[in-house]
Amino acid sequence: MSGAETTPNLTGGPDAGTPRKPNFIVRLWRWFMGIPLVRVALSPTTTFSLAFLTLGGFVSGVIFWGGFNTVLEATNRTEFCVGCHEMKNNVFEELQGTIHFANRSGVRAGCPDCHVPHNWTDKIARKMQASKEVWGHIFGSIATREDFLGLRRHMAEREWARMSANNSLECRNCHTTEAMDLTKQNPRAAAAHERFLFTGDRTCIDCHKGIAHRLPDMTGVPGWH
Amino acid sequence: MRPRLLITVMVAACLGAGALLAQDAPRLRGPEPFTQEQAAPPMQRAVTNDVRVRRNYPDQPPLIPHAVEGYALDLNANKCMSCHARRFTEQSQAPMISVTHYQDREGNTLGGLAPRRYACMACHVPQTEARPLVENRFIDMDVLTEPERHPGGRSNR
Amino acid sequence: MPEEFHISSLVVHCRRELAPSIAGRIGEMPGMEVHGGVEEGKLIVTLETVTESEIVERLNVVQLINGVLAATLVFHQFDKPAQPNLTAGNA
Amino acid sequence: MDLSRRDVMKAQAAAAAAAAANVALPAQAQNINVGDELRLKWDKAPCRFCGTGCGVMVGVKDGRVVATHGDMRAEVNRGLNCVKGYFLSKIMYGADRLTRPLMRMRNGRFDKEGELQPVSWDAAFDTMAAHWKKILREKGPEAIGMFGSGQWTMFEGYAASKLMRAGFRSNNLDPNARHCMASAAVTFIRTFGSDEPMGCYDDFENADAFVLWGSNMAEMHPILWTRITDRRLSREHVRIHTLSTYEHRTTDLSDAGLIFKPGSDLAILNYIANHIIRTGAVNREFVEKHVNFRLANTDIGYGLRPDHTLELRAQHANDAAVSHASDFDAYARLMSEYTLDRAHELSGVPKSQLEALARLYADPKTKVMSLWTMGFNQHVRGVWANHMIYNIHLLTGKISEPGNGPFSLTGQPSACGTAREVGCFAHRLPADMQVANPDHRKLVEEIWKLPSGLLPAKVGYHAVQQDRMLKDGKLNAYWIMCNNNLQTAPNTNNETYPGYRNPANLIVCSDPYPTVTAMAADIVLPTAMWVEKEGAYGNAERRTQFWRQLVDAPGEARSDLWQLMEFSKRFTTDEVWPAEILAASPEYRGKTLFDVIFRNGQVDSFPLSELSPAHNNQEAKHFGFYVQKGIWEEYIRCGAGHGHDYAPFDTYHEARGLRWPFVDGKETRWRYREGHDPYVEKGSGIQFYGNPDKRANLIGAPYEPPAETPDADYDMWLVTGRVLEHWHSGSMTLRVPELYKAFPGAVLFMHPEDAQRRGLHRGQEVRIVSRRGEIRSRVEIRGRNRMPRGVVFVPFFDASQLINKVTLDATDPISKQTDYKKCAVKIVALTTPASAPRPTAPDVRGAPR
Repeated sequence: MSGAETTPNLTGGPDAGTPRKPNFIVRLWRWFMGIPLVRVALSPTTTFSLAFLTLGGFVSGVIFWGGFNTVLEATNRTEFCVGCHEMKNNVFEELQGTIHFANRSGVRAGCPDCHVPHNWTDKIARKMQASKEVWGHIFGSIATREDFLGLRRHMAEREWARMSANNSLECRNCHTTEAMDLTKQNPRAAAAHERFLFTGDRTCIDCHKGIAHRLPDMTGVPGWH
Repeated sequence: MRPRLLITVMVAACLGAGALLAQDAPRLRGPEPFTQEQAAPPMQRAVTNDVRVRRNYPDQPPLIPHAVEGYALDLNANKCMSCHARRFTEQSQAPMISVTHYQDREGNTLGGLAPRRYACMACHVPQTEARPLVENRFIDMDVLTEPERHPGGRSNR
Repeated sequence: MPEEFHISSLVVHCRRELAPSIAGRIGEMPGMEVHGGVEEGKLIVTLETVTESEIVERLNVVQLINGVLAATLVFHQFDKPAQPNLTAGNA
Repeated sequence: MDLSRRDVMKAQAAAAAAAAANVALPAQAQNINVGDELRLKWDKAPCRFCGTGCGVMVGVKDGRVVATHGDMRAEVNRGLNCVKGYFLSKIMYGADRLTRPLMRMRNGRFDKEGELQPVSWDAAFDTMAAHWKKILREKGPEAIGMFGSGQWTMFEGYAASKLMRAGFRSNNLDPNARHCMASAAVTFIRTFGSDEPMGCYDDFENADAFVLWGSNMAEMHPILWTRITDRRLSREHVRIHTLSTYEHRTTDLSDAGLIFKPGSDLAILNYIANHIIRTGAVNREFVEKHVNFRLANTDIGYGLRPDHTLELRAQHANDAAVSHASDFDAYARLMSEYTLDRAHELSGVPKSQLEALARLYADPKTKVMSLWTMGFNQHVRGVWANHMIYNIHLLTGKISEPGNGPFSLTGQPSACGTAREVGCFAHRLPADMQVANPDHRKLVEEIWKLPSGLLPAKVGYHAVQQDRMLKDGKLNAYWIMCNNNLQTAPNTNNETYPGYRNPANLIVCSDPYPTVTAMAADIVLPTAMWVEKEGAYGNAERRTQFWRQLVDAPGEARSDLWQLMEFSKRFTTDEVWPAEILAASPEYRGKTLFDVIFRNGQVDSFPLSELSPAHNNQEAKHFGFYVQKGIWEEYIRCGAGHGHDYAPFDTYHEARGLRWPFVDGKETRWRYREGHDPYVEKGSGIQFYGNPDKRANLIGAPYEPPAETPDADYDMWLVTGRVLEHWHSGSMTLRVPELYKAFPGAVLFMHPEDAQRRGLHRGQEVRIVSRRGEIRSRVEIRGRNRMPRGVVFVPFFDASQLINKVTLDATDPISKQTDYKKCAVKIVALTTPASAPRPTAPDVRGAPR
């Protein structure tokens, strides 16, 4: 790794586009190695008592677990997601113009709020799926806007299916049915919620598609013309 | 400032008193004097009350009484039609697109929305809560044809 | 759902020689009236229906009458009975 | 159910259908017994707004317009209108209509520093005439000027042109169309020797691909856009490519949206030409038979004041319009500099998109229609941009046939009919004739029955120059008609307003409403509008459309035509014409300008008996003859027999518009093409007969940068323009409550990250600051326009946010049309928090977790 990569902005002219960032694994590794505790933990040992090792094992277990969770949390932030140009130039660019990005009360939904389940097992499962996205990033499956548009329907369908299956869990982390006050909704929305949401007939994503990103070709999607 | 007030009063006098709200005058006529800096009026909230607005005449396209922010209207999707298309009106309880919208340029009746009518918001626009800057004295034809039903005569204010 | 009524009008282009008989047939259909244009072969027809879809159905029926070249919808308005004056469009 | 309400609706329904089918409903045939009081009187008229020229049906009851709808029989729109068109019924009824002349008075007499007060027409005209005469005496005709309009009826433009050129002997007459399509008009003449498109709207139903160059048709030409979307959505193979400096409703419905850096369209155009040459797609036969190659002078400056650094530095600022004969090879060499890499580098458009676009033009089997409006025309290299698109169509021979051709859209209802055809520009006479050409002047003098040598040869001041000359005190008597130039001219605080308030100048403004311009004028004349007068408009496809006077104007409001004619009565030839001309033609002595211009045995040759008995005609009844018909029949002699033939007057009152040249009872849809255009000789296939050699001039030019580019101090591009709901300066549409409430104020469209980097929020008040001035506006990061980083858009309709205080008065040096699309600004918060740290990079964080 040359030093030039840490100061990419000096060389990039105004037209050079976003400077190329080191890829995801390298960044993750650098960050991990930068944590002092990790450096200590990886330094060579001398002899210790069994009790110390047991205790040490426990402590290192805690440290490992903490470290794992820290990594998990670090990758679970919008800043991390938009570190990749695919995300920044496509889905994030579109998110910026929507109510989930800026609104009356200043509560913002970032990428993981909608796309990463909050409970642990589902989260781990989603993270494992995400390794495919990392693969795609490394091999440049979405190098251009056209590539992205070509895959949009496929990717959108996957998210719709996931949210249909979990009864729009990520929506409901903020928008719970129980907390809805129909008198605060406009009559049309109130009627629809009463008729379709409260009865369990539909789930959020069935009607609220394309609220944070633009839609793919909707030909054949139920409820679309 | 004296001249400013005077102009306002005189203009109001010669244009018909009460026609224009004095504080809104710059929004139609520019600042007085022209070079003076003007504050930008606040952006207005959308009307979202879902109440149908009476048309000024039969051929006027109905106004949109709900929010349309972020509605897709592109080659991929037409969000308006997911409520106003005939087959979705039962569940949405939204008005169906008028039958004129089924006819193409040649006058043939089609099975669905005519492609020339695809860009809904070229004709149908949402409204904000902005208060009109000046009264409009257009008279509804009903007032002319059935004056006895409209006490107050022609001053349709 | 409160009952609505729809009023629409059509121009029915037809073969001139058949115009009188077509006008007769249209006039017999419920809610339809011919107001003129028999001489020109362009019948001016008004149509009263309860729903919008009926308009399309009727239009299709008219288009299938022998001698009709085209039936073009010109005007369409609907209202609800005993409707109070809603918010006036003009301020 | 209210029975009578139902009957009323039924009567309306039947009347609407009868009007559409042109069938008279005999009273006895009406089954509905509604009585006369329910019946509306329907007449046709063209829409008052843009250059599309949609037909509308206007319903009148008791002298009031009570309804309008799209005219089913109008070819242009077949029953559709845009939202502005649907609300035409209300544009005349704003409560602040001007109904009496106003004049600045103090102590009972005219005083430029006084307040506007109601006066009589006589008082207003007397004051004007006294000043006009004084200026003519002291400074001569070159100190008299008039700023007209592409919204004038053709009759009004013709009357104004005659009064200015023949009456006052000044060519200082320019229309606001100078700001709108001068670049297109000039380039049509330079290339084809004849103004206006070769094709027509029928191309929409025949093209395989549409390329929109800097045009947001979905908002600015919505009805033509319906014809494009109709074609795109009903034919699988049709494609739309839209080039723009930001994303908008049109790019939403396009297959490809090419977002380029402002000004770099020139490089893209030349790249396409290069691609065509390099891939052997040049139509050799066509080029050899029909095309001359020329190269333009380069480094031509930016139309600023001559002492501006940029003008002093430019090599060819003084001979910008000159081009030199050349050949294909030299042109190809110039184009070869525009490689894919270079076009990509200059424009920022992905190479894949550029290549796809170039292939579209190069493919001989794809019929391409190119469309543009202000993106090309309001451009410091607008003439070049227009040339470059013609070059592409000429290289491939894709021109003058159904579905194939370059098509210049227009912004005003009669930019073509009035400003261009009738000839209201400082350099033009009717029917493409030029004031600088002695033969043309001679022909016009003969048709106008004027003494020989009367018409002035010197080209007058163009729009931007008029403002500069008013400020400099060289133009002192100035009449503004049918436009709102103080809101719409560039750099108004420094270059327009000072001239209006210059104590040496008298500024007169004719308008239906108290606009920004009217309120800064010295005399304001109340004006009849749209169907309050009989009129004629010419739209973008050469279609001329007439309408009748359907209602009377309120109070003392009078049409521009009446005002021009009535004013001409106050001058005699002895007062305004040179003694030597009168000595040579003594029969003109002692006559008024009204006598020699309007009561000349031609304009006054149709009696009142020829008026439609069912309609009023205020001008005819006042002057005692059918003014409009007289003007028309005199005017059409100017173009007859050389490619500008019109039909007789009465024909237009029957037809839904006709496209010129109108020869042997037939309109022309595709000019220059054998079989379509009667002027093309048999066996020649194509003849560009506007030029003497019947060939088109392909004029090559390079890329040159805009006049002003963002830098460290002013770091954003400012683009200005319109929105769907408002038309131009909003003087009509802001007075329609529904349109006003749909888009009540201008906003600053910007990219969310640009906003965040400056600590700005949606709805926050900001200053938009340029080197010329600043205004306050509010931030919009959502909505219909999606800006790229570094570019902001502000519409110009809002009189409370006069964005033209900020714009730059740079023009195309050849066409003199202003560039409203490119200048540098900075955006700062109105209130800056004292110590809040400003993030250097946008904050992308989600909710705290």
